[in-house]
Amino acid sequence: MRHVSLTITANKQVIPSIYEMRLEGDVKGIERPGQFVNVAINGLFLRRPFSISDYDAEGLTLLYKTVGVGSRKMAAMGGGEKLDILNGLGNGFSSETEYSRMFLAGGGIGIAPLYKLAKELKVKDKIVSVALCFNTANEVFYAERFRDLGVEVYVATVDGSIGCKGYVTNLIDERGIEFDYFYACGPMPMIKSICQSVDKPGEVSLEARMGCGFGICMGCSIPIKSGYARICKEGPVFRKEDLVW
Amino acid sequence: MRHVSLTITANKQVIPSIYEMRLEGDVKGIERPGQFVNVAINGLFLRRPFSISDYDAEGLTLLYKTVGVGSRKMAAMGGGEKLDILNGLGNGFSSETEYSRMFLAGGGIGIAPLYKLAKELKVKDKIVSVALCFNTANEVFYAERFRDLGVEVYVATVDGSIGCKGYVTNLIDERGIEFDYFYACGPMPMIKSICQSVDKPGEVSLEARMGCGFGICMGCSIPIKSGYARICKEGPVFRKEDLVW
Amino acid sequence: MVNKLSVNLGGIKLDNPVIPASGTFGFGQEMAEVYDLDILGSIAVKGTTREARYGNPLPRIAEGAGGVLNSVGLQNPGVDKVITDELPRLRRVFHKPIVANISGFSIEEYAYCCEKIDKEDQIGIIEVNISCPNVHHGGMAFGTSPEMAARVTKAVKKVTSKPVFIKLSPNVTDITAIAKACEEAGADGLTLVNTFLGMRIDIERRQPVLARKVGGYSGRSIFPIALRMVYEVAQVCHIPIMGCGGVSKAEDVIEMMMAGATAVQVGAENLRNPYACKEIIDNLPKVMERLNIDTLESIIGEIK
Amino acid sequence: MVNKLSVNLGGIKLDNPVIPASGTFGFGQEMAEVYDLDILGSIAVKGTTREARYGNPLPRIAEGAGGVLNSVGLQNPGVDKVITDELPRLRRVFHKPIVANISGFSIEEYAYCCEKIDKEDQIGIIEVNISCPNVHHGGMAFGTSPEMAARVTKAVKKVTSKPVFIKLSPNVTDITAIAKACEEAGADGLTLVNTFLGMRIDIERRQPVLARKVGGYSGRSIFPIALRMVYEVAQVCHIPIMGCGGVSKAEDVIEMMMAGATAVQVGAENLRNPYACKEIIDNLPKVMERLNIDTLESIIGEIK
Ligand SMILES: Cc1cc2nc3c(=O)[nH]c(=O)nc-3n(C[C@H](O)[C@H](O)[C@H](O)COP(=O)(O)OP(=O)(O)OC[C@H]3O[C@@H](n4cnc5c(N)ncnc54)[C@H](O)[C@@H]3O)c2cc1C
Ligand SMILES: Cc1cc2nc3c(=O)[nH]c(=O)nc-3n(C[C@H](O)[C@H](O)[C@H](O)COP(=O)(O)OP(=O)(O)OC[C@H]3O[C@@H](n4cnc5c(N)ncnc54)[C@H](O)[C@@H]3O)c2cc1C
Ligand SMILES: Cc1cc2nc3c(=O)[nH]c(=O)nc-3n(C[C@H](O)[C@H](O)[C@H](O)COP(=O)(O)O)c2cc1C
Ligand SMILES: Cc1cc2nc3c(=O)[nH]c(=O)nc-3n(C[C@H](O)[C@H](O)[C@H](O)COP(=O)(O)O)c2cc1C
Ligand code: FES
Ligand code: FES
Repeated sequence: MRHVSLTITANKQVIPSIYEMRLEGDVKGIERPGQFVNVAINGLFLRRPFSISDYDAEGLTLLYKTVGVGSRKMAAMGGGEKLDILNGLGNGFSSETEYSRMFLAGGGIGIAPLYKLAKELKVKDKIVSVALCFNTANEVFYAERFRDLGVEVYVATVDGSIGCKGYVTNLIDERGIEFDYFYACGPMPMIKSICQSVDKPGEVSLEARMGCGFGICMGCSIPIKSGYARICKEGPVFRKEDLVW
Repeated sequence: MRHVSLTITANKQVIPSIYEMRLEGDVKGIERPGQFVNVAINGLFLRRPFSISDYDAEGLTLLYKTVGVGSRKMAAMGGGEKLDILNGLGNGFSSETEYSRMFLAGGGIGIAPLYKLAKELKVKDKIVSVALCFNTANEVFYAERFRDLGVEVYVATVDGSIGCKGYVTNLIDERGIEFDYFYACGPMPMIKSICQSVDKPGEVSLEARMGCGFGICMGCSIPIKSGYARICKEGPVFRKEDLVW
Repeated sequence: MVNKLSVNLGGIKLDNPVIPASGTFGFGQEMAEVYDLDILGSIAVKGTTREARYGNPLPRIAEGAGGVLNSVGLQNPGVDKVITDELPRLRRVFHKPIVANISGFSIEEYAYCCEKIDKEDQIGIIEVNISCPNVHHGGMAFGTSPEMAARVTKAVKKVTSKPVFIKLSPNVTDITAIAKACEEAGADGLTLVNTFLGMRIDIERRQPVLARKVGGYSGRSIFPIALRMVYEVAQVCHIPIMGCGGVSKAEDVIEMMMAGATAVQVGAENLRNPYACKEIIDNLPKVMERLNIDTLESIIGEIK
Repeated sequence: MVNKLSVNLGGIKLDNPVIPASGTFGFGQEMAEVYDLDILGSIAVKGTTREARYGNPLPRIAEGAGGVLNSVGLQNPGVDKVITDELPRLRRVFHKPIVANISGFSIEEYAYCCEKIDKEDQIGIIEVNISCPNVHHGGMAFGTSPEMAARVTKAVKKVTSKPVFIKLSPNVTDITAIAKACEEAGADGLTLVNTFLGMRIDIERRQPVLARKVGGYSGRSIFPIALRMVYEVAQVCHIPIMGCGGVSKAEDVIEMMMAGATAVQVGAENLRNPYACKEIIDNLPKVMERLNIDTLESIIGEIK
């Protein structure tokens, strides 16, 4: 964990209620895709956790949805403003795997941490396919961004208004997507169904209301097979085999 | 009372710990010198009351001392920032008097509301003398500003390091200041001594920790001869005869 | 067109559930210059006692991180003057039934004031404050014991036919016990809650900020505790509740109502933002639409 | 050179009065990566029970205007694991006596844990938490009755020779009665206070934010209430007090000490600002200089 003050260099709407914020400054200490930051927002007692959707030597990107008071305040911030951030939190995805065909599934804003992961997997010459799952056509975002990475992109919507109709599991069946290992991030029902219905190994990123985000409050702890784990510290990424349902 | 958002056009140190802030915007509704504003400060629950030290059609001036968290935050504000203000609070000084020789006594930051009052009295062709009272020489401020108004200015310091040594009452005696009517604002002991030792009529501006500043909470109420009075509403200016000690 | 904001508070129909809390709105005169008071559901006027009271010495205001401490101590002109002077003046600027807030130092005093107030048709609800932390003998003492609370309730109910709401103190181990005692003693409703006993010290002057040392703390800071008390009491009592404590925005009103409040009082927020009640009322329809709430009546106590 | 920050807490000499509060600092491991823990006066480690506990279901964190609500429910590995695993690890990064925080569901359990803990020389003070609002049966129930509080105190005192501080709940009508009962039962000190029972409702999902519905509310918001309790108790008890509740800056430490605290715990603030305790300790000398305070010992309880 590093406590830093980063400068907002861009903060733009991707589609209504989804924003992309670029932050620059000292971003040393990010180790893996799938880690997150905890953002202090003026006037709010608790920080707000957001996945790092992308990062390089100069800065990082957050991809966030306006769902409440904090995210709406962030959306209203302008370039040049500074954000007080705890950086490099959580374990992140393990991209050092022996597998070669990787399947990434993101539900809604759960897409965020998969973007840098996809980049990283491409660098490692993996075969990457990505499923982006939404409720309906006008919620779709980032499909082009993923395609630009040179990965196979599938879209699914619950109402079928674009792409495959249904959930990620329907998508896998329908398109006959083949893979050796999966990564998923999104709403709990999606995480659960992919873990339970896919017989391949994989890992998923979980969420919880957090108190601290760095392991001291036990606010985000869940039972796992080997005992208990803090989503903010031992997680947010867990291997499918370790989770209990 | 008017609720307005005013823009800070200047905010400069006068001497260490005394600042002058010019605010511009809709300042209609100020009726008299001696009225005050109640300023909302980010992060603080209660507003902070400050006398209007000067005003014209375009804006108003606050003269304030950094004594705590709110005033320190104000001192750190920059030009262009906006302040949420309740304007035109309190009764203010009555400059419509039949008297001609007016004596204004300010103790420390209590000088603030007297500046516009002196201006106003000059417009009304009164003979104005002003006593500015401090603890010591390096606390003195605004003496030149008053002199520029063409009024007689006296300075007193408790330690005698500049001007007359002692309190306002010593100054009156020593310099043989003659007047028909007085106005005073400053620390309670000063107010009390001037009211009790001067046999001329006059009026004084009082302070209290305020809840609302516009009369609804009874937080600032004091007993006066005729019953009770709210410093924020019936005051802050009271006629000497109305006060009980 | 139906009014989606209206609620029925113990038989009194309110256009909306928003009521400025006693002691934070005077007797309405100052606020009548700020906005049209008739937009309000009702007004809870300043606490009234038998005799005129000045209250406690200054300073009687201090500040906390998200609230104000007050030790005003029930300054008011006494019940007679309230009836002869304040109510007629208020009638000119507010044309709906009001909430009279009655305090006392003995059971007889509560009954005395309520009996007098009972005759005033302007008054829709009598709110009996057994929870003022700012007076010795009486005040909060009545609100911290179920027996005393019940005795005050009974005494008051005997002398008035108006709906009686007992206003409870949060400074108790178990507010449900006191609430139940009031309900059993015949209370028509409850106001939850009054202020929390708090203190601040001026570390520069090395003395308490408040001349009386301690005072009542209220404002945004206390919202989660007040909400919990409304919820707890709503689980065990069947009389309507006016939720009070830290309400500062339309969302808070909805949260209080979901927890079990039929109406919601706004106190300290009026001090920092004179437009607080108006802004809340203006925003309620928008927030309801966003949340798919058709009528406010429908959400009262929906959290079980 | 004399250390102007040092205080004597029930016989334990602390380099400064700043102690992270139980449950907001884990067992120190995570924070050891953030700053050198040896700058702290002491550390109150996470509440420990006889058996390992997971605690309550998620969500168990919610937010208020100036504080956090938690319903963690005493997650801990159990007293044996604490002794075999956590204490040795903590010893590597913190080299001063610590405050062990003990919880229980019966008087026997408190005594059992304290007896075990008593053998650990690393532990300077045993803090007995009779005020956890997040567990059924026990927890806060012991802290809301003077009799029960006294019984726990006596049982614990019997099995340990270490200074015992009883940690009290603020959710009571009269904290002085409980404090006095503990003092009479032999407590060496008191920690004031634990969290306030609070609640939040997610108005979008129309359900309580916390799975357990209610939780303990703490943080800046509660400071004036906690301060009042420290002050009240300091007027009637003669044992040292650790003040706790809403402390977020050096000035708050001084205010708590003037009110009667000998040491001061920092809880929720650590969650939002991992450097909170360090910043407070760094700032204390500056604030003392500004206020002409020579030694912190000299201001303890100076407000009468
Ligand atoms: C490890 C982690 C990574 C995350 N990554 C992202 C991301 O990349 N992009 C993104 O948009 N969001 C992400 N989230 C969720 C994000 O933290 C919440 O949306 C945010 O905290 C809401 O703050 P708010 O003030 O806008 O909402 P609030 O006003 O606090 O609440 C609004 C609504 O959001 C929900 N909510 C609040 N806090 C959380 C939370 N911690 N987790 C889940 N739901 C919550 C509540 O149920 C509530 O109904 C992540 C959460 C975690 C734990
Ligand atoms: C009608 C009126 C007019 C005023 N005019 C001016 C003015 O023109 N210029 C100016 O500098 N100050 C003026 N004051 C005082 C000013 O309101 C306080 O200095 C200010 O509120 C302090 O805020 P703070 O947050 O900086 O201090 P805080 O951190 O709140 O307190 C710091 C110290 O200031 C003192 N203090 C706090 N509030 C008040 C208060 N309301 N009145 C008096 N002392 C207080 C406290 O005793 C405390 O020790 C006026 C006060 C009133 C009531
Ligand atoms: C300045 C002030 C004066 C108050 N006077 C009274 C009163 O006279 N009678 C009463 O029942 N409550 C009184 N209260 C309590 C409020 O009515 C309300 O119960 C309390 O402030 C909690 O609400 P809030 O958090 O919205 O302020 C007063 C509160 C304040 C801040
Ligand atoms: C997340 C969290 C967990 C806590 N766990 C414990 C605990 O295990 N034992 C205990 O005695 N107090 C516990 N507390 C209470 C704190 O130690 C402290 O008494 C309380 O939070 C008030 O201080 P604060 O306002 O500084 O947070 C916990 C508080 C929080 C916020
Ligand atoms: S959020 Fe505090 S331990 Fe995970
Ligand atoms: S400050 Fe509220 S009445 Fe004067």
